[in-house]
Amino acid sequence: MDFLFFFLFAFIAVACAVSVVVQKHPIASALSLVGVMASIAVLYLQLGAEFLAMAQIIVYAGAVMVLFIFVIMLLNAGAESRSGRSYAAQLMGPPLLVALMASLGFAIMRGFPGGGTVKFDSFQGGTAQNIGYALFTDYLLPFEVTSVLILVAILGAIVLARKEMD
Amino acid sequence: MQNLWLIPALPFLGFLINGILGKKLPKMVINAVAVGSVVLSFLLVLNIWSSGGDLAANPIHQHYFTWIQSGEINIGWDYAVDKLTLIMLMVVTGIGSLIHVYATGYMAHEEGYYRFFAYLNLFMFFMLNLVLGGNYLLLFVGWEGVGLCSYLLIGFYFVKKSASTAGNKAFIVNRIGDFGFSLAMFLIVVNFGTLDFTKVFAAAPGKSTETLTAIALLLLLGATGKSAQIPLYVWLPDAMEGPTPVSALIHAATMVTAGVYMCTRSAVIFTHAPIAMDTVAIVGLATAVFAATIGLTQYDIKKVFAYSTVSQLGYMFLGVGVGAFSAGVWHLVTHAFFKALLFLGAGSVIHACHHEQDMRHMGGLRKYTPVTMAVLACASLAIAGVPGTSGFFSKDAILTAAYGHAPWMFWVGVVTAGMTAFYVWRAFWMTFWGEYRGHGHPHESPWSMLAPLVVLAFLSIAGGFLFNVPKILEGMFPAAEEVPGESMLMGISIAAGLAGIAISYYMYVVNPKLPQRISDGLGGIYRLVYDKYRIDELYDATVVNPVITGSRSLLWKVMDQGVIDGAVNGVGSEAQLAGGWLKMLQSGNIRSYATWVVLGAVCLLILIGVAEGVTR
Amino acid sequence: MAEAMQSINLQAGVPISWYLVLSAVLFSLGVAGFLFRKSIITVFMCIELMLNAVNLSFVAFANQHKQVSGHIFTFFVMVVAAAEAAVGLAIILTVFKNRETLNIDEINSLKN
Amino acid sequence: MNLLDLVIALPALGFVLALLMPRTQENAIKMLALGVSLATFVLSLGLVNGFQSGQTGQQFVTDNIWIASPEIHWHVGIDGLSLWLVILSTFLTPIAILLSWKAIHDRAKEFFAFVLLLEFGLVGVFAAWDLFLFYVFWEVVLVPMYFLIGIWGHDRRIYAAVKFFLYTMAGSVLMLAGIIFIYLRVGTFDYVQILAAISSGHAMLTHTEETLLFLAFFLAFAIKVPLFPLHTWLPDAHVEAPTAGSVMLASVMLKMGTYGLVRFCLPMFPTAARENASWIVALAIIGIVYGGLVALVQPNMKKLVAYSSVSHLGFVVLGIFSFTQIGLDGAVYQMLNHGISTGALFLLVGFLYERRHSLAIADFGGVATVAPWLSIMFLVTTLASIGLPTLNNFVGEFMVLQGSAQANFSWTVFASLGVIISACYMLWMYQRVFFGETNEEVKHHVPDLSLREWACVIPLVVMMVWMGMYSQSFLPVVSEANAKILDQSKMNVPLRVAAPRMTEHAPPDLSRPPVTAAAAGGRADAR
Repeated sequence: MDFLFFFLFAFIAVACAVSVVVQKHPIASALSLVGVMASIAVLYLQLGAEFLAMAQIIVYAGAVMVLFIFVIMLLNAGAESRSGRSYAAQLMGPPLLVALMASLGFAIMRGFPGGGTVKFDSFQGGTAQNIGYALFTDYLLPFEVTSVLILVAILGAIVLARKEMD
Repeated sequence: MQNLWLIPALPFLGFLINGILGKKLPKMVINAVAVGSVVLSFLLVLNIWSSGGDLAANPIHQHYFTWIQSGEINIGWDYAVDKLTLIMLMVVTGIGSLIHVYATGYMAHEEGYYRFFAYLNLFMFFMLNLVLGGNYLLLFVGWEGVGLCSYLLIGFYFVKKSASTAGNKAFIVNRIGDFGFSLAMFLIVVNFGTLDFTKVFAAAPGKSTETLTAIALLLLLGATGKSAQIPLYVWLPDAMEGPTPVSALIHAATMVTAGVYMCTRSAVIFTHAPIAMDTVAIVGLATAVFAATIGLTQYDIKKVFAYSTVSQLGYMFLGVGVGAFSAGVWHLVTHAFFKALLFLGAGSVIHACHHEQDMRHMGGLRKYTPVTMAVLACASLAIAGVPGTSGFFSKDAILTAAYGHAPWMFWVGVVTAGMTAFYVWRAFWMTFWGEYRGHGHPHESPWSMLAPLVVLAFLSIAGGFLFNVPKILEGMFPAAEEVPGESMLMGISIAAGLAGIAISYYMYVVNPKLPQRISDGLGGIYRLVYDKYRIDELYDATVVNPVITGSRSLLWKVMDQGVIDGAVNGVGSEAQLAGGWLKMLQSGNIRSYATWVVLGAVCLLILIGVAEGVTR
Repeated sequence: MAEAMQSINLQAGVPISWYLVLSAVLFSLGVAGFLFRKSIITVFMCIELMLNAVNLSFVAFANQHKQVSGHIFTFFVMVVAAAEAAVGLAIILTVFKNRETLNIDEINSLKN
Repeated sequence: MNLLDLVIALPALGFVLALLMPRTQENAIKMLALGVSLATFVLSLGLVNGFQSGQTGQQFVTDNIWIASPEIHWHVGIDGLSLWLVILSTFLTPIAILLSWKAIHDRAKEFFAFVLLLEFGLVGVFAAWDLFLFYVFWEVVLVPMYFLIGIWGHDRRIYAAVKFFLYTMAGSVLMLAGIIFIYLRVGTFDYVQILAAISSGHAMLTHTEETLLFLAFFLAFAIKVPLFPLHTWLPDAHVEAPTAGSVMLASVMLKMGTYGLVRFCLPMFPTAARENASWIVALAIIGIVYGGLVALVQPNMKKLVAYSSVSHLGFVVLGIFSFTQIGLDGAVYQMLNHGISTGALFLLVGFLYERRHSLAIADFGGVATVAPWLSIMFLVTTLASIGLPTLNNFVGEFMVLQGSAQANFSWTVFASLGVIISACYMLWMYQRVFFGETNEEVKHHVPDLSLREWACVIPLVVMMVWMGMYSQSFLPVVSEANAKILDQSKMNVPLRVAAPRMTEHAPPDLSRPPVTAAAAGGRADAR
């Protein structure tokens, strides 16, 4: 059952990711990305991260992606033009990608030969309660700093996107 | 007398007041401040003179604060007064007061009146520091300080290029002398561990002759700078660019005698260094003759007196060099009287002739300026060494001592005395006898100028009796050797002086065509002497120009910009070449950059993998 | 690899390394998008994809070690990603306003 | 958080505040910068007040861990050596700000912020007692100066700024390598502990290591000083820099180099310092004479003053490597003197530039007629610079030369030539600029000093007279600190004869038999 689940959503995720990369139109890429995120959210559930799964759906698939789509529509971005080029990326990109994947895979296989296994419900530490407890005890300072970060980000976004810079 | 510091402080206060506020003050106030401060100092000195009877046994020494202190070396701001200092103080403040009074008249119509008196007061401050200082460094303070004031006052008419150049020359030539002086001080500290006069002189007899000779010779280098001796005399004639009271005060009576004072002060060191003593005597004698010959030919009245000053300073050094320190100081005092008078009188003459300094455009002034003529006659008699005048006593004392040391020095001195009498009286005849050859109407000077002249004239005649310096200084220096046949020597020197006067009378009054014929007859030699032996040109050609062109073309252009910068820029261009290749990578394209990042990441991963593989 | 496959007990659950492999694949796809796409928005989305891939590995590790720290990391990454998205999109807007283009190859003022 | 921390922090705070202010509020920014720098100065006077003379070691110490691994401390403190240099920095910053009041028009906000950042770095450099912290401050100083030259400079500013940056970086990278090496060997960046380790023999530096480390540090400092063949960045940087930049560069930044020599090179590497003293002194003396001669022929006032700095700082290096108490005292005093008088020279040259928009000597002439007070102030400064007694430089030069005379009299003979040359170039320049006929340009464009300019000049002139007349206000604490440094630098070296003989012209005895024995002993113990 776990296998089925994993393969199904892993497949969806990879397929959507491929789609993100190959689609010519940004809006299609964006929608594909939503698919990736949703399937990752399911995998989170399987890994026992229920809070994160919900956050993933709400924050990523919801807020962030909506923002993307807004911008795409606002700028009326069409299919990308073919002008411009990067010799470095075109020549070295494909072999590098293969090498990257190979070395990552090698590292994973080498580093986790046996590894543990994941079963649904095998870990229940990812509830909202647990996360909340950790956030407000051990990770209180980073958490608070995060609020500053977000504030700065908001201000930065406002300043940058203002109509006239004076 | 408890407050020695007041003596220099008063002129300094005058300097501050006139210097800062002078522009807005009325002339009366400026005069009162400038003259008043110096006269007050003079009164303070008189007070010491009259009250401090036993200075020989108990010199006054006052310590105010520590100036420099490091390790075991401690240099205080100390003032000390002994007999020698007292004489110098009298000369400086006394003649200083007279010249201040004179200057109020002479400078009355000049621009920058307040500036002039501020500088003059500053000079008094430094000069008093020089003579009051209780250690070499404080003496050096005054020494450099008077050099500064001399620079400022020579360049008083700074719009004139020649004036400011003369000021620079004076300062820089003095600096060369100071180079020697400061090296001497360093040697003194290295060997004695202190600069205090009392301690140094107490310890000096125990030191090796080589050490003391080195110190003495370096001190002498300093003295040749300040007192305009060979080889550093060149600045003094040029210094006549300054206003005449300055020439009188600084470049005749006080500052230039500082070298003599310093050598006398260091008598203990010099007496233990025979070679240095001989050098002093020879330098002095050579300067005396050399300058006197130039003086024979000059037409600028101030230049004549300037070379005369150089020559007379040479006499003083001769006195010091042959061991007759008190005679040297005596001549210093009397020379201060008659040379100040000569300059001030010359100033009066120049004033009368509407700022004409060339004697060929004077003449016949005895009708217009009788008082000036009378006082100048007194001074000229004194400098010629006519019996009874002040110059006679001191010059005779020096020449007698020189005979005791080495007879040839005496004979050279006598010849110089003759020349001195000749050129001073030549100037006198050319100025006051004959017909007036200048422009405009000459007029007598105001009484503010004449009164000091009269006082000085009195001193020039009677100064030898009033200030019997050898008697005052008795016991301070080793007694001069007894010289046999003293009266005969005296007769010879008197004869030389009188002969000089007589010849000049014959050449410039009786037979005025003669000088021209003589100079024509001498031809090239005359030109050479008239051009002051072209020493300035020699220095320019051998020192000044090589240094400047060498610095410019060799050091700056070749060394600095060529070699050093070239080497650095060479490294730079190599780097640029390498940078040119690397620059290709900086395409500005984000995707290219990202590719490089991925390349780096992959390399890292592989490296880590290899490392893992190695460790396993 | 084959040995590893054989040793998997289907009842024991999915091996943790599979999640990691999935994460690696997604990450590489993100890199590929970054390298080959020209639209700045798509490139930006690929960055998000990479972040998600990394998040997945965090959560997988958290499961393996039975610790909540991995979740916290992911949480922070999300926060940062959200902030970054906001600022990044604002920058894209500004760039578009100034340059009238979304093609990153034409936005190369880093040079000169 | 003691007073010293406050003195360091205040300029940094001012820097941040200035950056936060809107750029339109130019006057408010200037007032802020001036206020902050004045407040810093007043606070730093508290350091003088609270400084206990007679205690060895540093005072006003704060020692907190700044970075945990590797362990780097916020370790600051001052002793007699750094006290006056800190004061010099805080004293000159308000003046630098005040003199730029009108001269800086564009990007005023950044300018004044950078000046405050510069002050922060300078005070930090002189106060740091942790090698790494020292290095950080050392580099912090570089940044604002680079921008001051590069943004607000004259025509060739980019060239000058890059040259300045590259020269100083080249040296400081070597120093960083040296610092890291010491860290690896001793295990700490804390200077007090390093000194203790070295003096007790635990550091186990071999002779070659010590020499190489000494050279690494020395090169960094010598470039900053700048010592003779490494000086060519200085004239360019000065000529192109804005007035405030020149003032800070000449007055304080160059002192970082000489300070480093005294603080680090002497106590940490005593043997190497003494062994290499002879050629360093030779370079210093060449610098004295060479700088003077090149200054003599400069057609540009700022360049002239810059080369005169090369000459003056040669004296400082000479004093340091004379290894005598008076020489070292004089060197430190000369650092302060040079800061005051050369700072004033650059300031006054800057005033002339603001009026006439030229630095060429030939464009001036007769300034004394139209601007008498400016000329008088310039004259006083000139005289101070050429070492007239009763003004500050004389005391320093006298002590340095005295110290070198005790070490080796022939050094003094050659170095004293510099004193003559200095009179030549300064007075010649003064004559050409201020004396003579007033030309038309000068007549119309050169007014006398304004009130603001008076406020800049007067403190400097007062200091010149004060330091020249009453050095006892400053010297005793310096002497104490130097005595300690000399003591540290004597380690492993046979004590020289206390009373030097005048006749010997040979270089000081530098043979060092005890060194190897002590080092070997230390090594044996450690194993």
